[in-house]
Amino acid sequence: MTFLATGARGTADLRHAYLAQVQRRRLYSGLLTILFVALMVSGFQIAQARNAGDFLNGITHIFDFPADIVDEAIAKAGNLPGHIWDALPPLIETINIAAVSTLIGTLLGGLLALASTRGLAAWPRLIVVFRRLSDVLRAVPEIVIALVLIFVLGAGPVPAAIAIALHTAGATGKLFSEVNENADLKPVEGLASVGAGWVQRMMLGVLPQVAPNYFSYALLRFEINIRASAILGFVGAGGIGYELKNAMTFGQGKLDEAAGIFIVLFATIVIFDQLSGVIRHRLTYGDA
Amino acid sequence: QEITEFRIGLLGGENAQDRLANNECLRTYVEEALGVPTTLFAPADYNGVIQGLLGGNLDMAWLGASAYAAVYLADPEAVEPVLVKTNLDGSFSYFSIGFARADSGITALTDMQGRRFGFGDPNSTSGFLIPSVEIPQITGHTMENGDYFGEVVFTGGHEQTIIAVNNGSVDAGVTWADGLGAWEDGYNSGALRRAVDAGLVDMNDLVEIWRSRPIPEGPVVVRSSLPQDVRDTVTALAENLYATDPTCAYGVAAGDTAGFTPISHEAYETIIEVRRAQMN
Amino acid sequence: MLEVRNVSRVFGQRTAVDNISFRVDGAQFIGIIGRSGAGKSTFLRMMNRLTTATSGQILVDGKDILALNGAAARAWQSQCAMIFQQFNLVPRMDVASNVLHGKLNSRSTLTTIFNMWPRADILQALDILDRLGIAEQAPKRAEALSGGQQQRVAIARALMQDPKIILADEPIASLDPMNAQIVMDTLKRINTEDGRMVIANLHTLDTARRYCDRVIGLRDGRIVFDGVPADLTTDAAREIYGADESFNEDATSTSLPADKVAHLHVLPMAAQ
Amino acid sequence: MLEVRNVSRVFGQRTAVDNISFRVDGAQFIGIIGRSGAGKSTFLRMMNRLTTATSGQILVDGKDILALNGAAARAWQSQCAMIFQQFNLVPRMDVASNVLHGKLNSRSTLTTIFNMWPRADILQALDILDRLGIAEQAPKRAEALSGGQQQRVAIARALMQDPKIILADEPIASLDPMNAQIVMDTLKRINTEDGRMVIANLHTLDTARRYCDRVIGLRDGRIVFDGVPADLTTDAAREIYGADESFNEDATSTSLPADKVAHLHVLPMAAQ
Amino acid sequence: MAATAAMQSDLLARFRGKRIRSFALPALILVYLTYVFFAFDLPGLASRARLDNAAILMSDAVAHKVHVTRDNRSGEMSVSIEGSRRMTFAANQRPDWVQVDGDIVQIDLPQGHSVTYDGPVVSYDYPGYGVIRITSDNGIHLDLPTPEVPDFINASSTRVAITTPAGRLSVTRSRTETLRYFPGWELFFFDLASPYWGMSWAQVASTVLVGERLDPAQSNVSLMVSNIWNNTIWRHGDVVWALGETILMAFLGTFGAAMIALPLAFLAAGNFAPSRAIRFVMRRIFDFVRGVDGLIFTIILSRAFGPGPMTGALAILTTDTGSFGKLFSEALENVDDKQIEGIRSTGADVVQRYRFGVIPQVLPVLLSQVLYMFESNTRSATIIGAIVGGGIGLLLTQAIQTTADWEKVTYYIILIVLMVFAMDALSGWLRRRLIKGDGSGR
Ligand SMILES: Nc1ncnc2c1ncn2[C@@H]1O[C@H](COP(=O)(O)OP(=O)(O)OP(=O)(O)O)[C@@H](O)[C@H]1O
Ligand SMILES: Nc1ncnc2c1ncn2[C@@H]1O[C@H](COP(=O)(O)OP(=O)(O)OP(=O)(O)O)[C@@H](O)[C@H]1O
Ligand SMILES: [Mg+2]
Ligand SMILES: [Mg+2]
Repeated sequence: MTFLATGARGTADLRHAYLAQVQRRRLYSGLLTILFVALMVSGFQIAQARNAGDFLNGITHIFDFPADIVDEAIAKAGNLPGHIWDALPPLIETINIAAVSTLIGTLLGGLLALASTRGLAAWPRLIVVFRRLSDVLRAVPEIVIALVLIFVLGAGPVPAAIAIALHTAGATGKLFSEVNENADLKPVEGLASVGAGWVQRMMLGVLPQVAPNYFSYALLRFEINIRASAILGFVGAGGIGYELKNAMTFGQGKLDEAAGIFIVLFATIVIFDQLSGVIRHRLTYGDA
Repeated sequence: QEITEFRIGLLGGENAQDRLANNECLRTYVEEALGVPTTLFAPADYNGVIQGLLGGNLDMAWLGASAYAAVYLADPEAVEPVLVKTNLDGSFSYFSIGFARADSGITALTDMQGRRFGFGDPNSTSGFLIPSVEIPQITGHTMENGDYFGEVVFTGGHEQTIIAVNNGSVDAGVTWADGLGAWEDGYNSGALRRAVDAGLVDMNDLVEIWRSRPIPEGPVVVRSSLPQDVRDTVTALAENLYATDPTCAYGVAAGDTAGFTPISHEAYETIIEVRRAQMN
Repeated sequence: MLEVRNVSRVFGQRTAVDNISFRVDGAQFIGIIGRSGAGKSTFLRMMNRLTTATSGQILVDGKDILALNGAAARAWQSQCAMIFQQFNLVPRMDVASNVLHGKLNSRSTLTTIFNMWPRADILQALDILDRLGIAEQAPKRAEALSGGQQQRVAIARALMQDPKIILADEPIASLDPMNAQIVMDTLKRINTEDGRMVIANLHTLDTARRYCDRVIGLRDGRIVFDGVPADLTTDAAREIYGADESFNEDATSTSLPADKVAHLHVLPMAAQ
Repeated sequence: MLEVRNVSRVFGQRTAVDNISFRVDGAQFIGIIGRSGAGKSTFLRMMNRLTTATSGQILVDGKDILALNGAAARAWQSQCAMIFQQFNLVPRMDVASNVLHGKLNSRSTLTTIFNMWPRADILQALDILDRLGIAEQAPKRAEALSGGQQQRVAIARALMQDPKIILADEPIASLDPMNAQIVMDTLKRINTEDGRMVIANLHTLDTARRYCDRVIGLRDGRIVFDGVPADLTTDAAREIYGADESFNEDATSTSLPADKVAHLHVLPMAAQ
Repeated sequence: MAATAAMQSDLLARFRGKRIRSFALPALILVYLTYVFFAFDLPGLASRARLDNAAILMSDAVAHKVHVTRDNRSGEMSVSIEGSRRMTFAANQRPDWVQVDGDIVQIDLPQGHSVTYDGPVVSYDYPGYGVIRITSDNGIHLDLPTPEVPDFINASSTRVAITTPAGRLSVTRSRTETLRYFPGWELFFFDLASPYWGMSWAQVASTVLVGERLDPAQSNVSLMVSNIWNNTIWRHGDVVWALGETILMAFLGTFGAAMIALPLAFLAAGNFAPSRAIRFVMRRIFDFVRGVDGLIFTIILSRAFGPGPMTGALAILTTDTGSFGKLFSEALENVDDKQIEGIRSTGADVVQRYRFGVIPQVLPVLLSQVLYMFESNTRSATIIGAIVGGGIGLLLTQAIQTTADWEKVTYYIILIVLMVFAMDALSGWLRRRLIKGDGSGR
């Protein structure tokens, strides 16, 4: 090509630098790839070795159990409406667990967030403490708190609600404080200048700004918490998860019941998912 | 036909770590005898072991009678009972014990009308299956909520039932015990005894309100599709365990035992019928 | 009435306000001028207790308001209204509520956060808005208003406080010339009609000359000028702004003729 | 060399390009001008096979490139480089990698997706960047560059393709005047030094006049002007742009003198 | 004044509305909470709550008890930690507060309390109250210094239990047992079989550094490490493995799901899907898989794969494929077409187009989603492990449900929290490293 002759000499350093960079990058990305592949492969082998069943053998039987459920549900299709009807009261309990824990959790989370946001905190010195507190609440799996509380309070919805509420408080505490950090401080200062107290500044200056975001996150949390409360039912915390577990573990003979409960649970999850998705979409894009 | 590994399933009742620890000696013996890597699995509940056996992913397990019935009903070809644990007195049965708090005033099942009753695990023989059949014969009503009992719940396991009764979360519940020894000790073995030993309950606070007919101990089962020589080897090993290593046998059997004796499917036919009757 | 005694404020290494003292008797319109960073905002914020002073006293009717704490400090804030360059309204709330915020200090927390304003307060807010010519905006959200209207809402909030002193921190810096004039006229009216003292930080000399009874010039936190606007010669301005010979007063003027804007906007073109 | 025969493109109801035909011999610099929506982009995109034509033929050295499919069509794309108004680089990748993308068609898929470019290709990319005066930017991410630099990277990518024809769709519409000039000069240099045909959609008449050997005017998808820039009178422009008497050529000019910008910015002042 | 009456009444009406609205929400919440208060039977719960259980839990979490047991039938004595066979002191290891002299056993408790077993007679010396004498020949006979039975004694004709701040004594016909509490976790490093048992840290250090070989087969260090690792009580080796299994489930599940979801997400993204029908079907599949929780997959998969960590990993993988499919396809729908077109105009084929036009754009988004999920999946893996029978979750739930080992529960909880913290930190660090740094756009 005609232009290749130009300027080749003056840029020798540049070339070397760039070629070296390419080499280095290839090396890094090669190493990273090898490391990742090695982790995946060896991880899989360890999991395979420590598992009772074999992967290749199991994959061919993957639909055995679902097939049993479907067979039995079809064979006793007449029972299904009854099972679905019976599943409604525990379903309401599950939804109540989720709703209460979302409500209380987000309220606590809101307070935690206020206490851990610079510029808003009533006690700025304790910000670090409250941040750590949110982290810890977030890190402890719900099942841990739920099981301990079941021991003290007995089985039922309350331990689950408390466990999920605490986890929600931690999670929303972090999210909300991120929202708070983006809040405009000018209105707060405006309110401070008229002699408003801390509560007034927060309720009138901050809350109106952050409320839509809070609400959107709370809805997302509610969606997650419905699942969480269903899961905690598996360890004795009541609700529909408890019914599902009992039917499922009894196995053959009650699989039609399991199918009925499962249909109810699944429909609920999907309905709340879609609903909250629509509302959240409207909150973020709708009235802006 | 060759096997490349041997997998033993352990039923709940103790925490997973202790189960693994108590059966470690058995694992070593089996590994030596078969010459293949042997692993212990401690699923969280009865169902984990049942599914493992049904899926062909466990080769051997010690089941409860009801859990064996569950496997048999789902797939009669899956496993075969070979041994059963015998008590010191030579029997191989135990009891489902109904109990309540002493200060509740409840002394018999007839005092339980309209109150809360607690089962354990749905796959437990003494914690669900047998009482669910025998108790209605006494009360004359089904176990449905509100029919005789105000509410019937599953607590999830024997330990949870004891705590629930002691707490008052349920008014009465059922759990297992060998029925030997004294009530005040929580009998010689069983869930009550363990709770007493752990300092969780004081037997003075509890009363027995019902006792089932003797329930056969669950069988040790092996997977039917294993090669015959493998089955023979492990069966012989378990059968002789008490003679060769009593300490190990104590751990494996979770208490004092006279050893394991051979048993066959026929011993469980009644239980299987009972379980079949529980299916809807 | 107002006496400022040796007030200073230090931020880390930097002395933002350096030992200033002056005295005001009667309801004057005071302008504070000075370069960016001269300490104007810091001084006003100290008066309103938004920033704490490092040392010194500010005596109002003989009482040192810098020594007040807690509820007493907030009570003082309610007597000394502040108007900000960026209005500092609650944008998502309606105009009337924003004005009512002027009464936050004198009403209980619980009633205010549940919108339980006394009927008299609501009517008063509406009257004040009416006086400032924006009564019909009362139900709208504050963010829906133009800058000039928002600043008038801020003034309405200040009036709602029924303050002795109104502090205004560059109240017209974010406004276009027309709105700037409306806002300054309003402040002047309040000053003369109601007899409230106004202290305003101003960016431009011509505004200061036109509206103030007295002008204080700050430079690097110190008072370098204190006198009537008539004394504000170009030399005095040079002293305040620390400008060299090329200082051109027009560059700070708010009443820009069209051709001046052009210069400013054409400049970035040359950059690549 | 290039012959366009009755090429049309219909989008639903709308005929974006309506039966156009023209012929180019030799490595000319062709400008295509026309109003927004006239079909300029659609035509260039059809040439590069980014958009399929509804009917017609485009013959290049006698071969109808509209009839090509699959690998052959891609091979044609590599011979006919395209430059976009928005540069269309991969912003997160470094400049040299972006230039190397010009070789995607001639290197195997497997080696390229792992970024395993031959050393010679890398050196060539650096040389091309050097020729365009941005060699020192080679290791930077494309997004870190200014618009003018990014467009030069896009040209470098085009050169990497070693194309017969370079298509440029409003290459300077997103650039400020200085960068616009650099980019147009570069294209012109490639046109004359390397002897590659350049077809550029242009927004402004003065650019077309200054750089093109031949100008084609489109209106509503039809050719309404085809001639040398000298023929591009105000009347011809009116014909192309469909403007009425008030048409003022300056309004489309890129080289704005300062006083014109001023008008634009002073306007909002009057609004309240 | 001048504001019109219409304006005034309008504004007053508005404020009335606002007032009602600002009360409505709290009122609604209050009504709902009241409903739940009764639906969850909180009044009943308050009476059922066993705060003494909480006290046991708390004290047991930070303390352990030593059982001094006599079998009244055989007369056999044993001193063991937590009454466990595996923690029974050999006769020469017995603590000095238990003195066995033939048939007489003298047990010293704190605060001057003491217990004496003397044949069938057991006496408890409670300073400030007196000596309680229990005879267990045939039936239990209680002999008190006061006429009333104080409430720290729970007595029946078959069993007597005395619970004092200093310890616990229970007597039945078959067994006499005294419990003494000690702070701390027992045998945490060395069990009773270890030669290091009973040594102070200084002694351990000096043994390891300069001491003679305790076991001729290995050095003292490796003996120490292996003693700790194989501690039969705490089983640190198993616990470390369990933690590893939990992280492994999360790792395999998350990254496996990401690799499967990426190609599928193209089919579900509006701008890449070959047809609307395929897109619709893919979306519904993702929704379904996401809706069925990982836990249910756990149960379904445990038939096919049996207990173990791979089953858990596959359960996580399955649900996350749904979540990632949805997230990824949304990210793909937001890609900038200009970049793809730029690549396409050079004559690149489909694979190259995706590789250079799409991947560099979405990779940072995807990576950050995957890493975020990884962190949250370590928490899920704890729960899933509890069901599937693997990992730290199983150990934890079983320890809680069998209620015997609160100190282990505490230990596991601490480990789990540390693990989640560590994963949180790791994923945060990786997010910062991989997404912000590195100009290659890999
Ligand atoms: N919160 C603060 N922390 C640290 N330094 C500050 C703070 N507020 C103000 N300063 C410093 O104090 C000095 C005076 O600032 P001040 O805002 O009072 O100036 P000003 O005259 O109002 O300027 P402007 O015209 O820019 O508003 C400046 O150097 C500023 O950087
Ligand atoms: N993908 C498409 N689908 C439907 N209509 C299209 C599409 N692309 C272009 N059009 C229509 O075809 C017509 C010609 O568009 P084209 O982009 O070629 O015009 P242009 O001359 O490049 O205009 P501009 O100066 O705005 O880029 C326009 O009416 C446009 O709306
Ligand atoms: Mg300022
Ligand atoms: Mg175009």
